[in-house]
Amino acid sequence: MTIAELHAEAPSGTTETLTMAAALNRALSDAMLADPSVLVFGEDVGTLGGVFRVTDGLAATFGEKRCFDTPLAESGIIGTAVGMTMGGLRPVVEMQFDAFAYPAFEQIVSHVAKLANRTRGAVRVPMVIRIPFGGGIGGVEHHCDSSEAYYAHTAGLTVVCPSTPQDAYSLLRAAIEHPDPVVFLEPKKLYWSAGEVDTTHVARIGEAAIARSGTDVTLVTYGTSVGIALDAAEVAASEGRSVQVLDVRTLTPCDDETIFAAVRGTGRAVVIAEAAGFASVASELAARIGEYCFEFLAAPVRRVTGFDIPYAPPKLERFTLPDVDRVLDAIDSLNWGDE
Amino acid sequence: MTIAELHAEAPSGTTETLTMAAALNRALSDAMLADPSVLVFGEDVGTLGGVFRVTDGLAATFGEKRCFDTPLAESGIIGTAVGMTMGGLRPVVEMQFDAFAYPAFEQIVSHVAKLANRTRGAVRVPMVIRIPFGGGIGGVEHHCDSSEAYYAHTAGLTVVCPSTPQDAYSLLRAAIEHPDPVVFLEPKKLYWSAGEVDTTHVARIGEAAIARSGTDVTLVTYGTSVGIALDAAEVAASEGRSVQVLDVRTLTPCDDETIFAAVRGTGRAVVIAEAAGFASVASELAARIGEYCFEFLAAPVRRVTGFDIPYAPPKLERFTLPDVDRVLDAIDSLNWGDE
Amino acid sequence: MTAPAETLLPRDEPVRLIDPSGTLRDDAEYPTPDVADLLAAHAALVTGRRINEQCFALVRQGRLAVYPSSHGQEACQVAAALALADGDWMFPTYRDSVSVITRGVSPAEALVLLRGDWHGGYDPHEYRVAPQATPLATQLLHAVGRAHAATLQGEDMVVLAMCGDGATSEGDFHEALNFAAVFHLPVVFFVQNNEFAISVPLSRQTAAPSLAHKAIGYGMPGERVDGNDVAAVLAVLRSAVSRARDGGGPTLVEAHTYRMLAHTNADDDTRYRERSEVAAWVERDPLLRSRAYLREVGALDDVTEERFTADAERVAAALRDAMNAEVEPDPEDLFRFVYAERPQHLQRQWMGLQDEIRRDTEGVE
Amino acid sequence: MTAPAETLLPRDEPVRLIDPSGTLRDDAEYPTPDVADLLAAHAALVTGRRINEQCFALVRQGRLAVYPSSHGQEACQVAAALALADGDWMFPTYRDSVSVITRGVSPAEALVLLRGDWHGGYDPHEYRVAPQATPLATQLLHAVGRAHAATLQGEDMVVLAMCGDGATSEGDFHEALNFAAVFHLPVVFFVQNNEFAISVPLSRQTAAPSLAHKAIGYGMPGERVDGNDVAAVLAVLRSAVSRARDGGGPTLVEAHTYRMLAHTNADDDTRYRERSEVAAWVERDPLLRSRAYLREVGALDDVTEERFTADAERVAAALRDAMNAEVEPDPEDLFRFVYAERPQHLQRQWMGLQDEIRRDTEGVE
Ligand SMILES: Cc1ncc(C[n+]2csc(CCOP(=O)(O)OP(=O)(O)O)c2C)c(N)n1
Ligand SMILES: Cc1ncc(C[n+]2csc(CCOP(=O)(O)OP(=O)(O)O)c2C)c(N)n1
Ligand SMILES: [Mg+2]
Ligand SMILES: [Mg+2]
Repeated sequence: MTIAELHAEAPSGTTETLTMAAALNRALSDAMLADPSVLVFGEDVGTLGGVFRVTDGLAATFGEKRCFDTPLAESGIIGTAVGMTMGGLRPVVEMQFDAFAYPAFEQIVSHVAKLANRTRGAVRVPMVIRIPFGGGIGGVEHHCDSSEAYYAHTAGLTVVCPSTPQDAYSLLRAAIEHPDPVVFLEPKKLYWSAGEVDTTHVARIGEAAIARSGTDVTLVTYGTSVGIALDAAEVAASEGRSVQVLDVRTLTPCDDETIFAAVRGTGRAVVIAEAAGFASVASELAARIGEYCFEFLAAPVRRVTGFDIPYAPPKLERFTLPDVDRVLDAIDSLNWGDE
Repeated sequence: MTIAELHAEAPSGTTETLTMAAALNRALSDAMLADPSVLVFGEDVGTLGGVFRVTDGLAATFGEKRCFDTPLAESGIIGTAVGMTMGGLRPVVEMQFDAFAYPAFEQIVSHVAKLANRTRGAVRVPMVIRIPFGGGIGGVEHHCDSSEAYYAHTAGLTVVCPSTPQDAYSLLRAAIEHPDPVVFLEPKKLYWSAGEVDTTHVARIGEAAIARSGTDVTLVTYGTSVGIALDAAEVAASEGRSVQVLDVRTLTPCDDETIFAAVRGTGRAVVIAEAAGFASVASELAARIGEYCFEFLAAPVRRVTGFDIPYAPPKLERFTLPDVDRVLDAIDSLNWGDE
Repeated sequence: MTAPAETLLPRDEPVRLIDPSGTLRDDAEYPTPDVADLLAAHAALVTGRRINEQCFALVRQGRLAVYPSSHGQEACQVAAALALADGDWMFPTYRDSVSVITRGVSPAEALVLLRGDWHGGYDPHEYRVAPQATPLATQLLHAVGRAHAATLQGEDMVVLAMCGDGATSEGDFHEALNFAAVFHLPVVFFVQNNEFAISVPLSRQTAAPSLAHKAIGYGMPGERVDGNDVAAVLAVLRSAVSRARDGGGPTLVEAHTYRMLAHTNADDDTRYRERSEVAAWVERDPLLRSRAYLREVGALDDVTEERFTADAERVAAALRDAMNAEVEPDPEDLFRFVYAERPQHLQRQWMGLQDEIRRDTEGVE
Repeated sequence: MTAPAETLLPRDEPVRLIDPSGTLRDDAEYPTPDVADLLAAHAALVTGRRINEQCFALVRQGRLAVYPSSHGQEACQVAAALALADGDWMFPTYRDSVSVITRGVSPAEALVLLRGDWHGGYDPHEYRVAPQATPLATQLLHAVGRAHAATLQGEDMVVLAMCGDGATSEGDFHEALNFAAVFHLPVVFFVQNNEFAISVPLSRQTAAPSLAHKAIGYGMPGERVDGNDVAAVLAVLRSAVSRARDGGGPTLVEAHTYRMLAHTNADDDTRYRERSEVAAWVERDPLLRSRAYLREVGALDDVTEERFTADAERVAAALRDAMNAEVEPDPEDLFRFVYAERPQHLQRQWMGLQDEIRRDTEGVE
């Protein structure tokens, strides 16, 4: 049953409070129920249920053939997943942490992203690469990279990043049904954040969302930073500034229409992301907005991003993560004139 | 002998006409002469002298211990080079083609880039990773990727790209003497381009160059696209437009001062690069210019980049590569008003 | 932790059934393929050689962008295709065009990549032949994944995963063999050890007694075979394929052969190897050996030879025609297959390009 | 292609010198280390165990961010350090803190990473100990490169490259062993097979007769050793180290041991293994065995034992003090070491941060 069918059948509006990790787990399990070609594998995703428990119970429910552990080799996981798609399966694989996906980079960039194009569409690669990513959890080195730029730059990949349990559920379902490979970035810090989830809700990949309306300035962001943007908007509101928050959700292909319409409406933009800023998704968003909304801009597009340094050790990470103050500073700098 | 010392001693101004490949070869050989800790290894760089002959003659001249072939394994090449730097050596390694560096991504991103930072500077990694990159040579898949964004986004790496034989020589010498790891991108298409080379000329990493002066618009670019920018500038001049061409040369850390001064001077900018545009170095340059030169800009910063597609097959590559017409179109679009 | 170690080790000498003079040497473990099979194999060898020669010529004429020839390796090329059943899969490399064609892909489709029209020219699902892989060893993992899918879904299928000696040094080689062994998958890994990786000799790839000695480290059997003896290669591959089909898991087969030409037309092998070394392999030519044997047992007469040659000529002629035909690739293809559905930004880029093309053709500035 | 294959294979059973009851069993190939050495090793075991216990406690108290304990693997930890000469290098993993400390790094420096103050706390050159590696198997290549540099420069040096059983599945493991063998480098690869990679058992990492059987595929000798027998581990490592030092090239040593605790404090091993399985290993504890032997030969009396315990207590106390000390890391460090010279843009970012910090501390909005 596709989610569209589910949607048609199920009584909508029945929601439940779930953490993001639980929502993802539910999405996996619903997808596996709906489609026998979906399978889950990776490191520790079987009996253990994943180091973040996102695959908890899947092996027990669906058996060893549908959810299993592999030898410890990321290139092997991604490379064999590619071969499985050639056999009609839809693998959903987990890279244990962001930085541990790098050994699979060759497979992701040269095969996952390009195989459909190479074969003129004869071989599609409907797989999902789940990557717990980003910091803010006190993790030691290699456990907190924001690696989205590497994937977003790679043509052929679709890169998705939810910021709410609802989106986590709906976007993961959509990613699994997607005909193309999806890099699904899960903000680790949000795994334990809870929210209402309607499992009949259908999300479309490629659609940004207005997380808060506002008229003076648009905060363009995704993942963990959405919450920061919303908090900043709240503070700004108390100071009389109406701040719009746009959750990009699909980093690439990105929803230019929604983004440009939003920024043209407010005339000011701040792009917020946790990753190092240089040659990043934030750069792209800023450059695109700068190019396509130029005549509407009352101020330069500002970026609030991670510093251009290797991710900080636990004791120092609070200095690097974008926070409300930094966002407010950026907003303040946007040529407000004498108001 | 360092190049600074060479410079002090040698009669300067003695130039020679060399292709870029020959200039790189000379730089390697001069560096190996000057510093016994410099060594060269990779795939086919020994007896064969490299598939582009950049290492031609080094094994014969310096012996098997200074220039040799390794087993065919890119992660192995980069990873062992890291270990060699811990033993006081300065490896200059070759990745045979751009896309064949991806298997080494983990080593480059998690170790080459981060080891110095990890050890509070106790272990520096003075290695050079030479990567023949980019297209325009009729190469089949995987032989024409413009992969600079992956490296430029990675804090800790220094990414350099020459556009002339002189810069190829001087920047490679500087890269080899550099205390930090340098990803040295060699535009394959320019290997056979010839130019004057003064081997006493010292270049500094981190300095952009004004390749042509002009007052109406700045073309910000690097590598193969510099030539296209210069050609476009020539055509534009004949149409009465004074076009400045800025060769970034060091992609990261980038020379903000020179770039911003140039664009502030002309008030208009076009960023040109062959790589796919999304979340690329061109995005960064455009975003930076947009942010720091906003008040000076008479028009949006335009980008002329590769399409967001896997690199084209030989028979179609002419459609994807930035060319003079595309640059002129971009210039024409820059709100020239009624002049 | 079950198989007795010894049974996983290859023999000290490569399996050989027909010696260079064409004489048969029976082998207790590997039955010689019957004459009809060897006759069919010989026909394929003749065609394979002709394809190699034709492609070499086409590169000189500028009709192919590049050609990595399997000249001298045709016994491996042909046996790889003939060892498989229709429902099996083959995962070849850039050098395995003759295998791909022997498996049934038309030369015109097979050579699209090397001609430069597109990154691949045939539908992998139609022929059960993966795209010819360029990034070394990466396709071995795809092969293992395909076999895993087959096992999970109960498909009767064996997967042949091909690579060169150089590729065995890559990490993906290791991960592929390990996954295959751990999941006990129906994969035959077929390494054509032609002694060179571009200019780098085998001694720089390994210090092991043989490449087949790597098998035991994964818990699968390894075997060595004389790669210029089509009967032996066929026998050893068939044995491995049938073990895989019967649930016996993966095997690593190393064929000892030699790359007679430079790596590709772009390479100059006089820079790194002696002519005498190459010359020594001429007499070990796989076609000579197969022919001598079939002649000796009376299975090959002049008429049949002429027919094989004529068949090969026809293939070559069709190949020539296909490569000489002017194909004008469509620039919109650049945007058609990147995603299943074309996203906004690619459509915008295509419209821009279309505009440029229109202006160019109209001569408008 | 020289070494006779058989000599490269490990034994069928791991080398063991002292059996679980503390009885010595002489081995023709591996001489038992003398009693003085084993006494020193036992002291290190006692301290090592104490460090593991102390760190476990410190995690609970929130003083360490995470601790991957080598509890139960101390024989391997200690022998790894004791097998090396001062001029040698060690390349450890995140689990090898006890090795690092046994080698001479102070606990306070060694634990900076796991405390979360910085990514590493000691100067690798000072101790000839590489940073403890997190990305699996990647450090093996660094180790090989360091050994290659030593060979090229004529340094008298052996490099010990450490990893776990899970890490042997990574491509970098393969590339490292292969480079070491091809260049005949003085490296000893030391795999602590503790039967688990987080939750994944050894059977999911390999189908080989043993991990040491991988050695022959690279052309190096492989050996298996009882990882809970400090005498055996020391003897086998010493033999490999001295072969490496004498120009005999690399060796792969697999120690059979067991991870007694969860992967780290963040892990819950009741989800994937039976308590009875863990319990069965208690009696194979490396400390019990070493103690029984030394007691039996009369080398260890109550007084010495008390001294060892007291020494261990002192190390633990120093460790506690260091971890309890309030260190306020300096945010400017974030920008200090990324490049040798701080670039403009990092200086700009630091100035921005400084400004924020100033405003925060001044309470100014
Ligand atoms: C990952 C990767 N690295 C480097 C290359 C460049 N390259 C192409 S073929 C080749 C040699 C391969 O040798 P081998 O595996 O023995 O196959 P053969 O060409 O002899 O058939 C190299 C280095 C590549 N294609 N892929
Ligand atoms: C490249 C990489 N992938 C995944 C991880 C996550 N991870 C950390 S430890 C571990 C298990 C390692 O097992 P093993 O090599 O047996 O060592 P042990 O922890 O048992 O000492 C995993 C999967 C990692 N650190 N690096
Ligand atoms: Mg070869
Ligand atoms: Mg383990």
